[in-house]
Amino acid sequence: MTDTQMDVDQFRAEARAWITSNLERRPAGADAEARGVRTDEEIVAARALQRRLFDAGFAGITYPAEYGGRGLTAAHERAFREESADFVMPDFGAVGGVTVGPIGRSLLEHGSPEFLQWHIPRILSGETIWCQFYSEPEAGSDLAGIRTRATRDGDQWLLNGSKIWSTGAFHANWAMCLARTDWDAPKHRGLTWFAVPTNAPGLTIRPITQINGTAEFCEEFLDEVVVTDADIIGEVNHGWSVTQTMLVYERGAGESGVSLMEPRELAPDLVELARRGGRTDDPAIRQAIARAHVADYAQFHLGARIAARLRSASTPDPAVAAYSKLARGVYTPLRARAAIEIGGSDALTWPEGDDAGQRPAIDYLNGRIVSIAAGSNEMQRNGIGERVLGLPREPSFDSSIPFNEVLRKSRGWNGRVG
Amino acid sequence: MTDTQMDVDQFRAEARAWITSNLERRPAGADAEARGVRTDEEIVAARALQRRLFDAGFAGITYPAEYGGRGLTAAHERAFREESADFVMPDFGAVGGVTVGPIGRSLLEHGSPEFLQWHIPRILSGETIWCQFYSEPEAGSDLAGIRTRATRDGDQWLLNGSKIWSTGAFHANWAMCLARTDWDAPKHRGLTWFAVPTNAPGLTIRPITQINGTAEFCEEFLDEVVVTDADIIGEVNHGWSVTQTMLVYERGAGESGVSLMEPRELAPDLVELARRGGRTDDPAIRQAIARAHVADYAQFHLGARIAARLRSASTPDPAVAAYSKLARGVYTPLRARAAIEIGGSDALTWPEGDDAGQRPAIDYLNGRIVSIAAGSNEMQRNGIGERVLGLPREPSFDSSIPFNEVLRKSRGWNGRVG
Amino acid sequence: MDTDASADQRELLDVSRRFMENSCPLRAVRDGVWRDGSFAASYRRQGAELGWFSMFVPESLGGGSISGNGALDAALIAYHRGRGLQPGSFVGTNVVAAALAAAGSDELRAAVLPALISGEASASWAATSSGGGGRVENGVHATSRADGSFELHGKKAAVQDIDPSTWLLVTCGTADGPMQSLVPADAAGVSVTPLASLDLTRRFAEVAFDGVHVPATAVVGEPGTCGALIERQRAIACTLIAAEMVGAMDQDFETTVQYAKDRIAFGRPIGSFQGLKHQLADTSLALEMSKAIAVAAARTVGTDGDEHGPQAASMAKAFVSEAGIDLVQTCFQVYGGIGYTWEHDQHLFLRRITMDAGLFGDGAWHREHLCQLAGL
Amino acid sequence: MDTDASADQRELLDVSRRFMENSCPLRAVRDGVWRDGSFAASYRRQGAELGWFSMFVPESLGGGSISGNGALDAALIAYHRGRGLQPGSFVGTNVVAAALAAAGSDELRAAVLPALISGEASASWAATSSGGGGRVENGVHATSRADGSFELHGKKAAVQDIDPSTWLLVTCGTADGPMQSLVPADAAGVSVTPLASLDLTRRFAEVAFDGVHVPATAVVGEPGTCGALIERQRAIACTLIAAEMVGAMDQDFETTVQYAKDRIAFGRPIGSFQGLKHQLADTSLALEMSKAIAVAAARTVGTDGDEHGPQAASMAKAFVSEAGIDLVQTCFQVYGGIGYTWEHDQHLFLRRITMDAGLFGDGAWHREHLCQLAGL
Repeated sequence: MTDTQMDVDQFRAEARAWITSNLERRPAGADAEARGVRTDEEIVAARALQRRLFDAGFAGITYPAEYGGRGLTAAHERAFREESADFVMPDFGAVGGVTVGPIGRSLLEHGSPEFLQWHIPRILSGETIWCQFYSEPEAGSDLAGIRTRATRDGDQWLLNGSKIWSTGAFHANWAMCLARTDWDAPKHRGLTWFAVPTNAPGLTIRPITQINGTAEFCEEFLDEVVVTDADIIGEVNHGWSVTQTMLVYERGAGESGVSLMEPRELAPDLVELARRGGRTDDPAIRQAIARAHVADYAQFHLGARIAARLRSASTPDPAVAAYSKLARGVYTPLRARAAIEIGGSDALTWPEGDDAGQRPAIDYLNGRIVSIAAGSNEMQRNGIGERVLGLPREPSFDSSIPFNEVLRKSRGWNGRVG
Repeated sequence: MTDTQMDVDQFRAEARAWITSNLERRPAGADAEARGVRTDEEIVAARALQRRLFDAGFAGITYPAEYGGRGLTAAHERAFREESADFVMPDFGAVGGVTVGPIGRSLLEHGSPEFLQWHIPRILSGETIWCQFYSEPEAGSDLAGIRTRATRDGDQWLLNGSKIWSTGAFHANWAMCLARTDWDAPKHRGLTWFAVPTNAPGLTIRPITQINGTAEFCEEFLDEVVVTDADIIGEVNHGWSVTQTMLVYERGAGESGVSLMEPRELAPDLVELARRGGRTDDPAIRQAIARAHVADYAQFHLGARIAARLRSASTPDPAVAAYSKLARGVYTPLRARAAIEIGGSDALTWPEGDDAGQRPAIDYLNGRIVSIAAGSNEMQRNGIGERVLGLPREPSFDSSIPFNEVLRKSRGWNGRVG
Repeated sequence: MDTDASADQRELLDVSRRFMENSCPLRAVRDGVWRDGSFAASYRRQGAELGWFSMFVPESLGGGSISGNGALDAALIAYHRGRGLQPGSFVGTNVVAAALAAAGSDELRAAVLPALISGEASASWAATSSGGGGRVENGVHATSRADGSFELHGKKAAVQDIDPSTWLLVTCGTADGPMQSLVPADAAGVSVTPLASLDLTRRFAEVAFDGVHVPATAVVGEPGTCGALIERQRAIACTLIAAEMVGAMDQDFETTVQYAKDRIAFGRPIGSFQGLKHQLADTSLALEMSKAIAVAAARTVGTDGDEHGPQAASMAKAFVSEAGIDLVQTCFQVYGGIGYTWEHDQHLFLRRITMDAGLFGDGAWHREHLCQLAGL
Repeated sequence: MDTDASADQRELLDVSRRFMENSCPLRAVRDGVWRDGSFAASYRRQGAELGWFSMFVPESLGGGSISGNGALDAALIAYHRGRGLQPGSFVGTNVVAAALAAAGSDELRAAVLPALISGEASASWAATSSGGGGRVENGVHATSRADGSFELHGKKAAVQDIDPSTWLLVTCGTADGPMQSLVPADAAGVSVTPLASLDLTRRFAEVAFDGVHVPATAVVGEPGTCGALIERQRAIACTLIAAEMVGAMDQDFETTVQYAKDRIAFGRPIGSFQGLKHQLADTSLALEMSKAIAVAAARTVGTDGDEHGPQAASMAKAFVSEAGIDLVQTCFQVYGGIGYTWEHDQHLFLRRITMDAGLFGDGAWHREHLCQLAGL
């Protein structure tokens, strides 16, 4: 019996034995945060713990064995997760998910064997953390509008430009960086991905303070940063196909925000907020609570319906997943706004240092992230309109002319075509 | 003292004297309907009464004297209106307003002297009523997308095509008809206006039943309808400048829908509706009533503000008038919907023949007219976006290429430009 | 919503769908053939043969459903009824059949259930009072007599599709709380006055009760103890109306999207303009959410022992009622002038969906109701 | 809203505007210079010299306004204050000055009004209780003593900009209905606990009253007879807050429109896409309506003998509160990621406008209030 066919039950028993004798139990009530920033100390601890998993053969359970993984199936991975649910596991915060999710998967699909032999074991052992140098100040929704340039310099490349919204880059050792290598090709056809060490000379990483006061993301400035052909992921000028892989795993991760249980209890957080202000009798407040609850319920069932539709279709259409994203993008800010209205002055002001008290305000400030990041509401509407409903395309002015020309023309935009 | 300088007070006295000894007092409580259809009998009566005004010199008070008008100022006209407010005046319904408003004014500005000498006295004396053959089944918001064609045939023109939304065409003697005379010119540059007698061979006029069950508008079919050069209004292929004149007067007329009095009483019609159903204590109903009232109040003051802005500006920007139109287009359907919700089953069902009872339903069915007709909400949003806010233009695919080509290209639309 | 159907359900649906398309296509709905008594009776009997009125009645009483979840089966049929703006008392008959099965006396069940299931008779729930809203006991009051019978006085508004053979389930107030009874539409003291309505695809009437005598055997829910029964009836009614609305919405939206593809203005199909495209995308989202919530409500209402039915149904009715009116208004805007013409079908959908949104409680009513169900 | 100003008013406005730009530009607001006591005092005195706190006080009491319509003058200044997110108790001081002028004892007027008008002291209306809403007497209760004095117990929430020199107008409940009194912020039994808030441009505090003694001369509106006075205060507060909001909205919207013109994506400025253009046009309509209704409220509130002031102010507050939040949300969406960065000013506007929307009653509260004012 090979490793890949190894029986899930057997694997589960093996995992349970190792876990119970090697890992600490999680304190009761301590939920692992799915997102957010970790301190340097937490990262050090996570690395050490990750190393122990790696040495025991429980890191990268679905990653190929030749690169230090276990080469098993998603079912094995799930079994391990179930068994380890009550134990302290390595927690790198959001950047950890990025490293083994969209980045690790894209590397596996597009990296050369030499590249993978060097990098993947380091990832799985917790030695290296990765981040994405992807979005730019001038390229957000327009993902292919990248302006960071990579220019040939002998047998090296020089990177120049700036990046933004890199999750947890301050903890990362390496970055996957998208740059334009051909300015005369149309926008999607002159892009290349490079692996860049975050300690490279000429690279500056700076945390971005968000409007909620925290810093989860970074911006970067690349000034003549040197990389080599060995750092190329995929092929020169074919970076867009790597991007496609990456987006599939990013969107997959994005879906995890949807609740897994049918929400049957009337919006408990909002009811609690109304109770605190003594406003449960206010008819307008009651309407707002019920409206939010109905939307929660409808969103849950929309998600379930779309998941079923994707599973059952003979040719699944990923465009319909845009419905879940748009629903979250539309309803999340509305719900956050409703909470502010339900809480009244209790939601607008709170005792200094009262974390629970400031929750509605923080949610309100964060409410639009999901309307903007990873494909804005407008992008989802375009996608639904054109790819689900089959409406005629928007005119596109930048998809088939040289990118150089796009930049020039866009500055002189006057809307005249025919 | 010439007629045009004639003192307003003197004119008012003259008018009052004639009115009191020649016109009937209006029965108390009988408001003249500003819009809508009149019966054939009412039209006959209106013609006779108009003739008496004309003979007495009180028709077309601001129209030039050489064409049968009085050649006086708007102040004289207002004085006459004030004096005659309590008397029975000629009432042709909506088509009467169209005849002496947008049509009469456009004719005066663009018609030849011979044309005007023949037509204007007939209009002012009530002998001829006019309608517009303007919108087409395939040209609504796209006002310059006219496809009715006028082709030269010796020294005549042959009109072929179809028109729609002609207010009260069944009562009209003449129509002002827009047709394309050059298919190789860009869309705005190949149009010509013709005067067409409604009894011309080849012309069919058919009333359109609206969703509220009435018929205020008509559609027309033109099959080789013959007109001559003498019927041309303005110049061949320069119809668009006539259109501009016409639109100014149409929009002016459109403004008359705004109430003249600050609405201080809490939406009386909606309160009455709630009372009838015994629902004045329902908090959601109260919210709906107050919301509608606040919107009424804000709309009134928006209108006043915009009027003041148009009056005071050294270079008045008619684009800001789009705000009033958009406000009506947005709030009218919302208010009609609120009434349905406030009335509940009393608004959804009513005793057969109960005119007051069916009012909310009729208003609901009519609620979107103002969102669509005379420039849809979307057109107003474009206008505000580009001409008030100065946002960059939409790409235009049809403004500078031959209209023939526009039609061909639009069928093969694929959105690819650059 | 057919994607939510099992293979068995799909077969049932296909037959029902073909029946509707053949016997009462949209053209016939528009022409009002269903106002004719013999057409209505024949249409009802044929629907009954397809199982339309047995789904909320247990097999022991002569009913039954394909999937074992009668509410889901009925909702799938309701969806197709909505697509075709089908006439007749589908919702009412099923609600009354469910109520009889749950709480009718043996005599009453024996006398009425077979006729409802076979389509010989129809039924309607006389629930709404002037002004509407969801307080179903308002408008009519019952006084009890010494022999256990009752006398009804008052009026119900907007009662749907009454024929002479129709059974009226009258929910009314008493000194001891709400009660219900089953009354023939032609009973002494009942007078039915047809009403005009916004909806052109169904009939509504005002029903006056002037000392109508109700024997004890005709009681369907005793005074003060029938709260749960009424809640159950409302859940069934709201679930099926929501499903009918979703069908009508789906149909209206499909033709509107097609129009946006075909209609040319400014040298482009109008659906290529983001202004319209984004409106249609938002509407499409609301429609997908409406389908999801309507199916969820049907599943829940039809699952034995699941006590969340009233909540699920109220959520579906609240969401779909608002999404429905939003949708027809957006479709109207996309159609422009052509949608304002009598000949165009859009206004039939506009009217029907708006009417449905107001029946058995609108969005605001159900939101308040949800708070009360949650003990808030 | 300057287009609504007369020549005289414009002159006053220009001076005030320059003062704000010089002494407290947005950068200084962001840095929180206004938290410094001496800056706050100096800023207040300079504003006072420009007539900021005299407009609701008649000339006979040392006040006066340029145009004769003090509310309109104040609203025009408030608009510019909003544009620059200006700090300090402008609304509160004016409300309290108006209340004192209308209903203060001679002693109280003599002691307090000159200080308010000259900017030596500020004032704040302690009106809000936990949970907020517009019922201004909630949270604090007064018991009367034999000598005509009162004792206050309870708490007020979200009281704005309290300095040691601040006078608090406390609206509270009594057995005989609401009453009001003026209390120094440093009076015995008053404790002020600073609160964190969504808004980063002003200070808010919880104020506890623990047996605070109020002499009869400090009463500003006797128990049970000060309903109209409170209504008047609310009208002034809502009018000025609405005007401040409109200023902030106008400023935020202008920079957003500029961004939509400058930002390039997909080879075009993003403002050329109908999806954004139509959102901005709708927002612009709501903004123009907000300006119109705010000016209408100010005109009405400032016109002697016009009894429609409370209604006009409630309408303005209801409309602008919702339009304001809509607007900042739309601007956020247009800005995209950059608007989520601390360095960008957008969040300062988002925070301030959202805060204002909740002060002295949100949209829903004022709509219900309008029904009550109409006797419904």
